[in-house]
Amino acid sequence: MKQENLIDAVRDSSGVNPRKCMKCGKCTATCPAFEAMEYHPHQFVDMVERGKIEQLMQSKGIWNCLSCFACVERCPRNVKPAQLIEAVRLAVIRQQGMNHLKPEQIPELLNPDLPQQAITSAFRKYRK
Amino acid sequence: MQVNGEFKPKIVAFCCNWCSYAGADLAGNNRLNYPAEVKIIRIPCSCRLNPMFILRAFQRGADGVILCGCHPGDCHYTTGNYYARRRMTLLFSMLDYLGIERERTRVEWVSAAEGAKFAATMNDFVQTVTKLGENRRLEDLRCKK
Amino acid sequence: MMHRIGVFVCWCGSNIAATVDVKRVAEELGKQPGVVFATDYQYMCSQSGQELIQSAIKEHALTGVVICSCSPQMHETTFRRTVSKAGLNPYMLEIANIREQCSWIHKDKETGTEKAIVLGRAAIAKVQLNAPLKAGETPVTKRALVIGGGIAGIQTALDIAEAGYPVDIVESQPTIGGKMAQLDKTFPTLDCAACILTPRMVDANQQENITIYAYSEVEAVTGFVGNFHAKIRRKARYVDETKCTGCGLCTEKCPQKNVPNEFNLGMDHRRAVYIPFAQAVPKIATIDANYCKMLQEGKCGVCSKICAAGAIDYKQQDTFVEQDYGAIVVATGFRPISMEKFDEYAYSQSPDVVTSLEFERLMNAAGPTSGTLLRPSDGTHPKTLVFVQCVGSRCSDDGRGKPYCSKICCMYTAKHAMLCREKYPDTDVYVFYIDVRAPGKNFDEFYRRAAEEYGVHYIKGQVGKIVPEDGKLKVQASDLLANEQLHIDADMVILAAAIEPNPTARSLATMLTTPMDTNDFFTEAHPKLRPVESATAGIFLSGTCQGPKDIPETVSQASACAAKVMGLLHKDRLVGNPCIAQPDELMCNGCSSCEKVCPYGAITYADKEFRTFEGMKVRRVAQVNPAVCQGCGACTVACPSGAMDLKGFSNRQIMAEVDAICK
Amino acid sequence: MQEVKQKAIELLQSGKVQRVLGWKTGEFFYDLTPAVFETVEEIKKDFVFSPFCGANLSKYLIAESRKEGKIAAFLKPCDSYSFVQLLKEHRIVRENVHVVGVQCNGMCDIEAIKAQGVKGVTAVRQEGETLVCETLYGEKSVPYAAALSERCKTCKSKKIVLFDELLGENGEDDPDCGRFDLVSKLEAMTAEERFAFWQQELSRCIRCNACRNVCPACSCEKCVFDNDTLGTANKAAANSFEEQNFHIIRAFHVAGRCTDCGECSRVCPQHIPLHLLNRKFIKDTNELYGEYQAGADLETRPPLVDFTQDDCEPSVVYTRGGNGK
Repeated sequence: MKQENLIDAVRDSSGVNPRKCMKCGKCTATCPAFEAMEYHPHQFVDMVERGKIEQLMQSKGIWNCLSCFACVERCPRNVKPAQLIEAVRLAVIRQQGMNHLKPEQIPELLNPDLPQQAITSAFRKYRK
Repeated sequence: MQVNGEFKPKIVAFCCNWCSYAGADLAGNNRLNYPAEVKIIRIPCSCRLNPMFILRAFQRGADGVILCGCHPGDCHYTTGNYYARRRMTLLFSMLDYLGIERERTRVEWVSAAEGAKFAATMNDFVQTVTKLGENRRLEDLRCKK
Repeated sequence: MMHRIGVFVCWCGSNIAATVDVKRVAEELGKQPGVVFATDYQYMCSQSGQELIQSAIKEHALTGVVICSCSPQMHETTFRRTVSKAGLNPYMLEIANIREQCSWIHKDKETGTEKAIVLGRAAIAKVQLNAPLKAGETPVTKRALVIGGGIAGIQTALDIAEAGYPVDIVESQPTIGGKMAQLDKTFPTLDCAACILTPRMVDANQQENITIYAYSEVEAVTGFVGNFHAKIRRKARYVDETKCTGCGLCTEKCPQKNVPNEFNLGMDHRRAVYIPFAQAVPKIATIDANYCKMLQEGKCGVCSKICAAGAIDYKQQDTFVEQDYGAIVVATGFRPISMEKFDEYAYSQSPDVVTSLEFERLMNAAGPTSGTLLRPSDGTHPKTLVFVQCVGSRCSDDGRGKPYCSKICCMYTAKHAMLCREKYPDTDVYVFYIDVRAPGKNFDEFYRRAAEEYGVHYIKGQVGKIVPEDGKLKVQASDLLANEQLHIDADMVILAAAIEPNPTARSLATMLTTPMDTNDFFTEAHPKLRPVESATAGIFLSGTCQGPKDIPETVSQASACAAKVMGLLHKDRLVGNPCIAQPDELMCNGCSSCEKVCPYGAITYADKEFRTFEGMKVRRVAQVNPAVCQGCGACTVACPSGAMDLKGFSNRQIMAEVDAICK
Repeated sequence: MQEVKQKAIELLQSGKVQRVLGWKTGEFFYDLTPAVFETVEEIKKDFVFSPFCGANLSKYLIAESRKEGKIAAFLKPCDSYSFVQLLKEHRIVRENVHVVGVQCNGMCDIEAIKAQGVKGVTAVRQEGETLVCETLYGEKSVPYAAALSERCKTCKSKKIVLFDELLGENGEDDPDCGRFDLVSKLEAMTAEERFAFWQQELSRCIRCNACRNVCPACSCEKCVFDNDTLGTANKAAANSFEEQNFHIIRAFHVAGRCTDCGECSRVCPQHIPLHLLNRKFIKDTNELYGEYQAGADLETRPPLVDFTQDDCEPSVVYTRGGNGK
């Protein structure tokens, strides 16, 4: 995906306007996964604003966000950093493209022991 | 009006006394050009503009009418332009509904400091109306005589 | 009647004459119906130009004058005076703007001349319909009402009173002084708040032009600029003000000891009968009816027994004062917002998390700890203090905080941190900030001193959360510049709570028909040019009721406000703008549309009797108060029947201009 | 139907009111006109309540409520909206009016019945879903729905907003009545098509002023179009913009006050769909400034004497909707 499309995709799917951020750092201060993330929530917001999405997508730290939503809860500007992180994760998954499940593959993979959720997320990976 | 075979529209510009009329003066102070087809009528506030005045202008042969007032929030009388905004929105929508060219009417907010904006707005408006040509749908034929 | 109109075309040197053929304009306009005289002259605004106009008025018996010249914004007043001196009504003049809106924007002389003729024609068409106008006059009551007795109200009242006008201060609390009385020191000079405030309070009390109605509220206001009428409720103190000497004996003997002391923000207790603080003005005891055993249960009466002056009166009732005023000053002030919604800062969980105003009291010699900084939870000396700025300020619209910057927090936090380090050098003081905003005189120097000389640790980053644990406050924050997370075990945390307008301001605004913004701050008449007047004539704004302010700014605004009030009270009569709305009662439906759009509350209704085909009938008709109407014309368009018209810009006049231009 | 007449008699007899405002037959049985009754005899003789009682009675109360004594008025749902709107504008003396709410099944239009091929009608009665017509050629039936007047086919509300007593049951408003469908259709046309449409319609106007005279909102003490001093008086129709000017201004003056009772179109002798102008304003204000129904209550501020700081700009007109350029 092209760079601009990527920025739009992240902004659209997260519904977040990173420009609302006043860089107070409360999200980072509040983050329980601080040590495990190379880019901290406030930096994350800043990087989305500057369009450094690819750099974020390569970051390992995005997978360490616990989605505890403490940053969303406490942000004074209603920016919702956790939703941005989720949007970047989604962008990574979608980019992997080829590893999506195809609908016709599903029946053979179905296994009574498979948790319901796994099937749902397998579908979620499938992109139109 | 046809001048030497060229169409020159008649434009009436209603300007509020506090912002836009002063903005027009500033355009003059800075010697910014805009067509002479624009004639300004001073009103105390954009909220003084009665839709009847606009229709009257069209009836009498105006080709375009523009209202300029203080920016919303800056009204000298605090709330006048908010009412003007609603009135003009509804009136323009009605004119459009009747099939009258919607580009013949316009509202612009011009502050006393925006001489350049005033001139640019007038240039643009005159150009738009010139393209539309003579107002035939709204004029009252009797007034032509 | 056809007017006899004179047209005067100005060259303005070459300013007009270069692109407008002034001779031709005068000649063409001279042919217009009603025009009996037309001429041109080099400078109409000059002495000789004005004399030319005046002599023409007399010679040709002119009843209307059109001057084609520069913008009316330049010389309308000048020329009104000119024609007026020649015996013409000043409103029988119209100006055609052929300089700013003609000669200066067109290069081609033919074009300029043609346009100037059209503009002149429009002015002639308008002046044909002009009528002599006379501004209405109303007398001014030379007395001001100041609502709110904080530093803003006191300063405004003192300035007005010293200029010789009587002023009444209405204060809802038992004493004047407001929030400043609760402060310890003031930035950036670190002088003690009480030392500078209390003399002003005493001055206000002793100034013979000032009447203080403490423990009182404004109940109703009617009228308009120069002629307000207010009803003031004087709440029952159960103490006779004329007898109480303020000895304070009752406040020591009252057996009801467990009343939360609001002056110390509930951090200690007072009695049911109390004087808020030692320097209270007026120094009169007040019985708190919610806690007094005598008033609640009918038994006790201790205070009454020991009061040598016999001032206690359990049967006292609220009384009312009614008074006329020429001007009203709003000085209702602010309060810190509630911290209850900020759970992450543990304000409700730990007494050691305090707001800055509470911290002021904890540092104050007259406060609950007599000025020794002690942890509220266990009375120990705190070693590590964390200040959190911007709590509830600059928040987006999530209902927890306020969208604006509270303006004073950066500086008082620097002050607190500095005082703390000075008094207790063994403390570690951290200030967590987003930006430090210090744009006042000596402000940045002050803040830098806190960091450089007093070793206050300034850390960029908002605190994330605070957890009380084992007698400590675990502060989790991040240092955004160092890009590291911090965990501090603090003994006390001080929250710089956002400030909001006094909650009574909204109902007051409604009472005064004065506009407010969405945050309930009063809106000034113009953000730059009229900062201390409200949009409602005769209502003035002093202090933080208009927006967050520190003390120096509040005091300067208070004095500015006083100057505006004095300017108003100095006049014996108010001359209004004659270009105001006027209803035609015969056409008025009484439908209230005009009243709804009037920003000044200038329109009222009266039932009047009219002769009809079916005999006399009573109808509701609109009335415009000429002293209040500012002439915007909103009502004229709201009126469906066209009964409401605007003098000087009447429907017919504007339509005549339209016709002349479109001809 | 008898119930209404009975109530009128009862109110007069009990002395509760001195006059009754209702309907009486005009030249034809379907040609009912508003009338004030002062005696029981008059009521017995002339009072009618039938599927042709379309006339909105509220406007007459402006004058009637100012007279001595109390008057009873029978108000249908439509009329009740107009009544409340007039109360809101302080035009009616409330104490002098006893409002009897009467439910309405929709009013019929003789032209609609004729269009069903039924001629020579002398009387009608409703029987459930059918309208039984007595004609010169014997009884004929048409579906009631087919006999309805145009405005009643898209009835906005069966709710009687205000009443002192109620005959029958009160109803609800119907937000899905589809009354704006035609407006939307016009909006979707090109400007040229719209102009042609309105030119066709409005050029038929003969400036008889019937629309103005029947309109409860057009009840000014003096109309701007009758006002010589204002310079707006202009009655003679020419082949020009004059009719449009009149109708635009009229619609603008009632914007935010028009309850959409549809009387203007009902009385127009030239069958100009005038209500489409008013509905355009209602549709616009609903879409741009939030739902507003004039006459639904006494408190809400009408959209034209109200504002919010972030109202849309007038330029919204240039970009809005799918209407072709």
